[in-house]
Amino acid sequence: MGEMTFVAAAREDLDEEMARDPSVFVMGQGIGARGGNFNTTMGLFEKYGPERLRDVPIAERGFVGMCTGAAATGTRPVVDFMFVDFILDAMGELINQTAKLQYMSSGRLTMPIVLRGCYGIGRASATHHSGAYYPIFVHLPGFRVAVPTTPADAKGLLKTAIRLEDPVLFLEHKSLLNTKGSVPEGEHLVPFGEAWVARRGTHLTAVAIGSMVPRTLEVAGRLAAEEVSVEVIDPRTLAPLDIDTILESVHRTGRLLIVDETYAPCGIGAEIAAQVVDRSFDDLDAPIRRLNGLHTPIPYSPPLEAAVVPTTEAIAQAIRDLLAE
Amino acid sequence: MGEMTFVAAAREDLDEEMARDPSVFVMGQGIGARGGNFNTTMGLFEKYGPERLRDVPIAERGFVGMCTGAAATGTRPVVDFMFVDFILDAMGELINQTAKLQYMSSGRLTMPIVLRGCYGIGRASATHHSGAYYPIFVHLPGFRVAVPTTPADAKGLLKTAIRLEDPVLFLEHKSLLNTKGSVPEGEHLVPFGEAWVARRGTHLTAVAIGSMVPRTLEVAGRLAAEEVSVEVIDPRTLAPLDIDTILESVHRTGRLLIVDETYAPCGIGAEIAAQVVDRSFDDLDAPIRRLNGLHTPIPYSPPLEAAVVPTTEAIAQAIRDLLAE
Amino acid sequence: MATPLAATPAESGAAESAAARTALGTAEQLALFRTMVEIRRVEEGLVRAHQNGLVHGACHTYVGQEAIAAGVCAHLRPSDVVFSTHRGHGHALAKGVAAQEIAAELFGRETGCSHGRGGSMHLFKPEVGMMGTSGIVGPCILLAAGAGYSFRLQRTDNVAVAFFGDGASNNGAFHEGINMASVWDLPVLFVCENNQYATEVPYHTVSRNPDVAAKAAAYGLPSVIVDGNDILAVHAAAGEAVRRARGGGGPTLLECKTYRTRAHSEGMRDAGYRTAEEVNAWKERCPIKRFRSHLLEAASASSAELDQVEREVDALVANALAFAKDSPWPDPAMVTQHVYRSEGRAGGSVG
Amino acid sequence: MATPLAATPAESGAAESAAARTALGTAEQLALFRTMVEIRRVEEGLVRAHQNGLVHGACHTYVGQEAIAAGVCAHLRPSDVVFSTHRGHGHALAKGVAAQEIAAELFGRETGCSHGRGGSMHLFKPEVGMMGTSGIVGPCILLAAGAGYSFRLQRTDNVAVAFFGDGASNNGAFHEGINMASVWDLPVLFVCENNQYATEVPYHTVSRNPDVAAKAAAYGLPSVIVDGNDILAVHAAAGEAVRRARGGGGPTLLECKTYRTRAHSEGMRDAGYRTAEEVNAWKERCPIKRFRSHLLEAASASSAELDQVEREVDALVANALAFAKDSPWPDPAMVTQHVYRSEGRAGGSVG
Ligand SMILES: Cc1ncc(C[n+]2csc(CCOP(=O)(O)OP(=O)(O)O)c2C)c(N)n1
Ligand SMILES: Cc1ncc(C[n+]2csc(CCOP(=O)(O)OP(=O)(O)O)c2C)c(N)n1
Ligand SMILES: [Mg+2]
Ligand SMILES: [Mg+2]
Repeated sequence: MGEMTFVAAAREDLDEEMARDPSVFVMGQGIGARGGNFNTTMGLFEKYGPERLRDVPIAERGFVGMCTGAAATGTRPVVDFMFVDFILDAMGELINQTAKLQYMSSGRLTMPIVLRGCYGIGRASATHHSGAYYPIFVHLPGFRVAVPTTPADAKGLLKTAIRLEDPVLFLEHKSLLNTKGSVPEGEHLVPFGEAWVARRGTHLTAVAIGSMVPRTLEVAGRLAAEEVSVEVIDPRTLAPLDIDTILESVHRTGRLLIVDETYAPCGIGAEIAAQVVDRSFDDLDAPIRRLNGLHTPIPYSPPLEAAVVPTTEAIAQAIRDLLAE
Repeated sequence: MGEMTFVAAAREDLDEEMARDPSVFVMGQGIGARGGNFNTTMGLFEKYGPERLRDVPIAERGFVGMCTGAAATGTRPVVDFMFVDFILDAMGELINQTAKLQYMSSGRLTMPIVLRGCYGIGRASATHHSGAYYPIFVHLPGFRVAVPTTPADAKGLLKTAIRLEDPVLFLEHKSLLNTKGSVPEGEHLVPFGEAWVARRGTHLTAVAIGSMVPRTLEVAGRLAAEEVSVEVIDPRTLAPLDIDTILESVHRTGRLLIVDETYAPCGIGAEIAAQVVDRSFDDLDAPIRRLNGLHTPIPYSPPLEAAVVPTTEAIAQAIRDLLAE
Repeated sequence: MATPLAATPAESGAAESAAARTALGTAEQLALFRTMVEIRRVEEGLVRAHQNGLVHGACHTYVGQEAIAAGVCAHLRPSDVVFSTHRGHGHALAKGVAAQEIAAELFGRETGCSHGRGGSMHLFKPEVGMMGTSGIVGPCILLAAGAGYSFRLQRTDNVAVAFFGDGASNNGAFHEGINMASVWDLPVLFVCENNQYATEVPYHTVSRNPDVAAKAAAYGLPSVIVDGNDILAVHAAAGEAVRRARGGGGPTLLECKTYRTRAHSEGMRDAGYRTAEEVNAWKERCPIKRFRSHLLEAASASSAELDQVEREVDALVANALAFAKDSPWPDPAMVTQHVYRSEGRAGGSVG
Repeated sequence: MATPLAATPAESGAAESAAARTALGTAEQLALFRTMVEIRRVEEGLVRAHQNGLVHGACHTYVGQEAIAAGVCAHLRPSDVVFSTHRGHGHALAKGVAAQEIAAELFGRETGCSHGRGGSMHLFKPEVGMMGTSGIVGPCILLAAGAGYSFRLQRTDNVAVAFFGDGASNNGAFHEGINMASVWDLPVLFVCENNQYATEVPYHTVSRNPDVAAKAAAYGLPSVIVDGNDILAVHAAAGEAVRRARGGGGPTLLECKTYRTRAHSEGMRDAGYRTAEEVNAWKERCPIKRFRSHLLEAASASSAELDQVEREVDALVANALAFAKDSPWPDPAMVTQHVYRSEGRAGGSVG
């Protein structure tokens, strides 16, 4: 167990996988000698050279299509988008080729491709560098989606992602990159589809995603002083989604809040709410609530930016309101 | 009131709007002299010429970006995608430019653009020609989404869409194009955000989208014989969504089923369920159920294709099951 | 990394073609003839089946363009890969997919090469290097470039081929994919089948430069223009390009000037955007007819030998269609199989 | 629709430039000088503000490239439109956005040209034809082409300009947008500022053809290469292109060879990928320094006059920064305003 940052943990993992399997390679802008805009590949170019750490032109659609062709022919690409927003120019390839080639070929082709990118609101990155997009990839068939929040999960989920034969969207929240935590050394694999119960509680279940996990944990800690016991669940992967852990929790608490930085409409909170009201209707003692980022392009100015994501105050208030129902 | 097909109603509307406003123009493949792959512009080229009915190269990203620039400078483009699947190559432009320019310019630019396309499963069109994608556009801020199901609504909603200053995704289900209905002549505007209660009922509320509207109505008609009274609601627009009409209905029936051809996860049914369980928890007498297309790329072979969309049998069964809860 | 720009298109092609014309043996020539005839007959069979409602959805035939698939794929091994388009039956056949598997696929049957999941526009048979046709215009260019990248990483001498139309050349995928293949010297052959129309749109109305091959100069890779209705010319130019790619010399853009003599898609109108004279003139330039004449003139084959090939192909195609018609439908219960490789709680124990 | 292909790049540019060099009056030359100095000084002020934490997020300066924005925008009317990139401060200033509105925007204040919603990469001021800079590489090319389409429909003689980098030229947007602008003769000027790097990536490693302008041949539109650090050369070439566009003669691709002498973005490292010698050599070719020498040598202006311009600009920039710092923050309560034009139940009564 070493103490390291989120980004270092993911990088150690990538290094181990590249050492283990020569068919793993990375494509992205600035991921070669530069080591990645977010240091995601720092030091790897020197070890693995330009063919396996391939700096690419500004042609997102092009290199995503290429990595799809590469994955279909036996290599294991990791596409590093830097800001995940740049994935949008490649949606056609991703939806119609990457996500469908396994199905269309009746499983004779596999698609071991990892789409990694840094996401989320913060740092006044403004509207073209603050998106998340995971509800879209959960909606569409063919993708796996991982949103780790701790260094250990960053490592363990990236390792699983690289070894899976399915396309994985692997998202790293910018605000978490430099947070530290203990990380198991060597072979550490976290399976997809197993939520992490980040805090046990009895009065209310709060499912939090990405940057909202530390924020919700902070609120839960604070509310404990008021004798309010909140269970906090970090799903870790959104596709597959470990709904069982959520249902089991709601069975005990009777109340559910979902806290998510991305947009509410047709978002991941909607999906969780819909599954719970369908499958655990009798367990519910109150309405299901969602707290989301406001439905707007992300503004630049720090006070505006702060206003669009759920704050600790808003989370605490939502919990109190829901307990009063 | 004339009797006409869905596609003819929409075409009449486009014709009227092009005659009324010289800044309205259409870009698309085969929408010039050919009159549109789905006859969406038949006869208009002769009236309005090649500048206003512009056949374009196979460069979806390019012409969507161009239409966005055109809309920002005072004209009113209608992009005709033929199959709406082809919109995917333009997602980067749509999400980061089309949907955001009004906000980023603080309302000094407007974005009167209509993105129209034929969608949906049927006719063995296979996986690249059967998608719908509307949950994605509902999720993201900046878009309006219309899914008319009758000829009258096709006309009335397209007219509103063309006159709005906001980007509108206007979707026409392939299976509805040649269905007939009566259509008010001349100036017929249907506002966005007003659901149509297609059938009154008291036992259960069924919200149906697109191709599922006639199918659900058929089931409701059949179940009436069994003394089961189903209220069928066609939201007509998904953004804005007329949740009030749905809440009011659930208040009376206590039971809600959402029937939708597209994928369940983070879909429109999830959004409706999440809003209802939040706002009408005490009205609910049973779980909320969703019936969706299976979570898979759309297969070609007719029996496989038929297996991925909710059938009338499945709808009837879901209603019976929900009434037994 | 700067290298001299491409030679002007066409030159190298013309020279090489003449050389290869003589070099090709009789057996090889008969094989080319057979492939072209097979493509033509399969298409004709599928057209009838489409008219009879046995083929569902859209059906874009390759009639008139047979020399291109035949001439290019003759140079490929099963481990070489082909990525193709909506007009892909010919590529699949030339790459070695059995006629019966293609017919069954278009009939929507379990025995089809995509087990009924694909149809006309989604033909998959990775076992022989047929990596899929696509309903979307453009992606095949990128997928082939990526396969080329894989082959380099794997230190194999496999080659990837993308077939696409003139219409695709105006798409961003062309620009991005060919540029990257060029700067990284990938073993790829980009085959543009310029049949002069994208659906009903004439190429000269959507590009001011009438030669797709000329666009290679922007990317600094070699390009060639050939008469796409001349099987020997296609064969020669493709041979040189495949050799270059296999030998580490990087990609080539091969433009084949050709024409489709049927409607864009079965059941679509075929008037109004081109004249009957134009179509008839191109029917006269039928690649099969021309090659037949050439073989007879050069005394490379007798009329009887060629008739025999045609009879064998006719029998094969008749069998293929019968096989398709008698094949079972796929099982709807299996419809979501293969969406994911890893089901449920994925991973963790993988390795 | 086929027209003769573009003349080889550079020729026309060189000729025209010599002619225009003489034609330009003193007042116009001083105005160009002033614009360049203003861009430089604003950038220097923003750099300091960024170091002091007053500018948030990323900040890409235009230092070294001033001649391009100044030389091109000098030909534009307020009704002409500019679409720009992440490196857009210079374009906004040259197009007529006040320095104080740009400073306030980067400071995140309500008085900024985008009311604090945009920041460095999202500068909007449609009132003067500044239609937005973009954090995404590529779209400006398409948006400008579309504005050109609008202008044609509206029967105005307005012109649209897209500024973009060498990095953008490998993007599909370049291919699709320039092609359509060419086939439809749209009134657009495509200005590629080839500063030879995209972030840290040298252009010659991502394109085998070192000249972006040469790629115009693929699309059949005229192109020119100019020394982007020579304001008079840029001004002359842009003048010809704008006149052609305004007169219905269609688009031009103008490649300006230049260099950014600061890091890609403030706070980023600026070593490892280029040498200090290279940077210094380009600092010697500073467009402002060169133009100052030229004006003095040609006796078009005195040293005192130029110093006076610089002092005026210094005062303006100092004021702009003070204005920005003293400006109020935007009101968080208004944060979702302007997402939609029509609120709630949209339409129906619109008209
Ligand atoms: C991205 C995309 N846009 C539009 C279409 C509709 N479409 C199908 S085939 C075709 C024409 C293709 O022309 P070309 O590439 O020249 O091939 P050809 O049909 O002539 O063989 C079009 C526009 C599509 N399939 N994909
Ligand atoms: C689509 C997209 N991909 C990647 C980026 C990240 N990025 C920002 S600036 C830049 C380099 C741009 O190079 P160039 O176009 O030459 O402009 P320059 O910075 O040299 O002015 C990159 C890769 C982006 N903003 N958008
Ligand atoms: Mg064609
Ligand atoms: Mg650059």
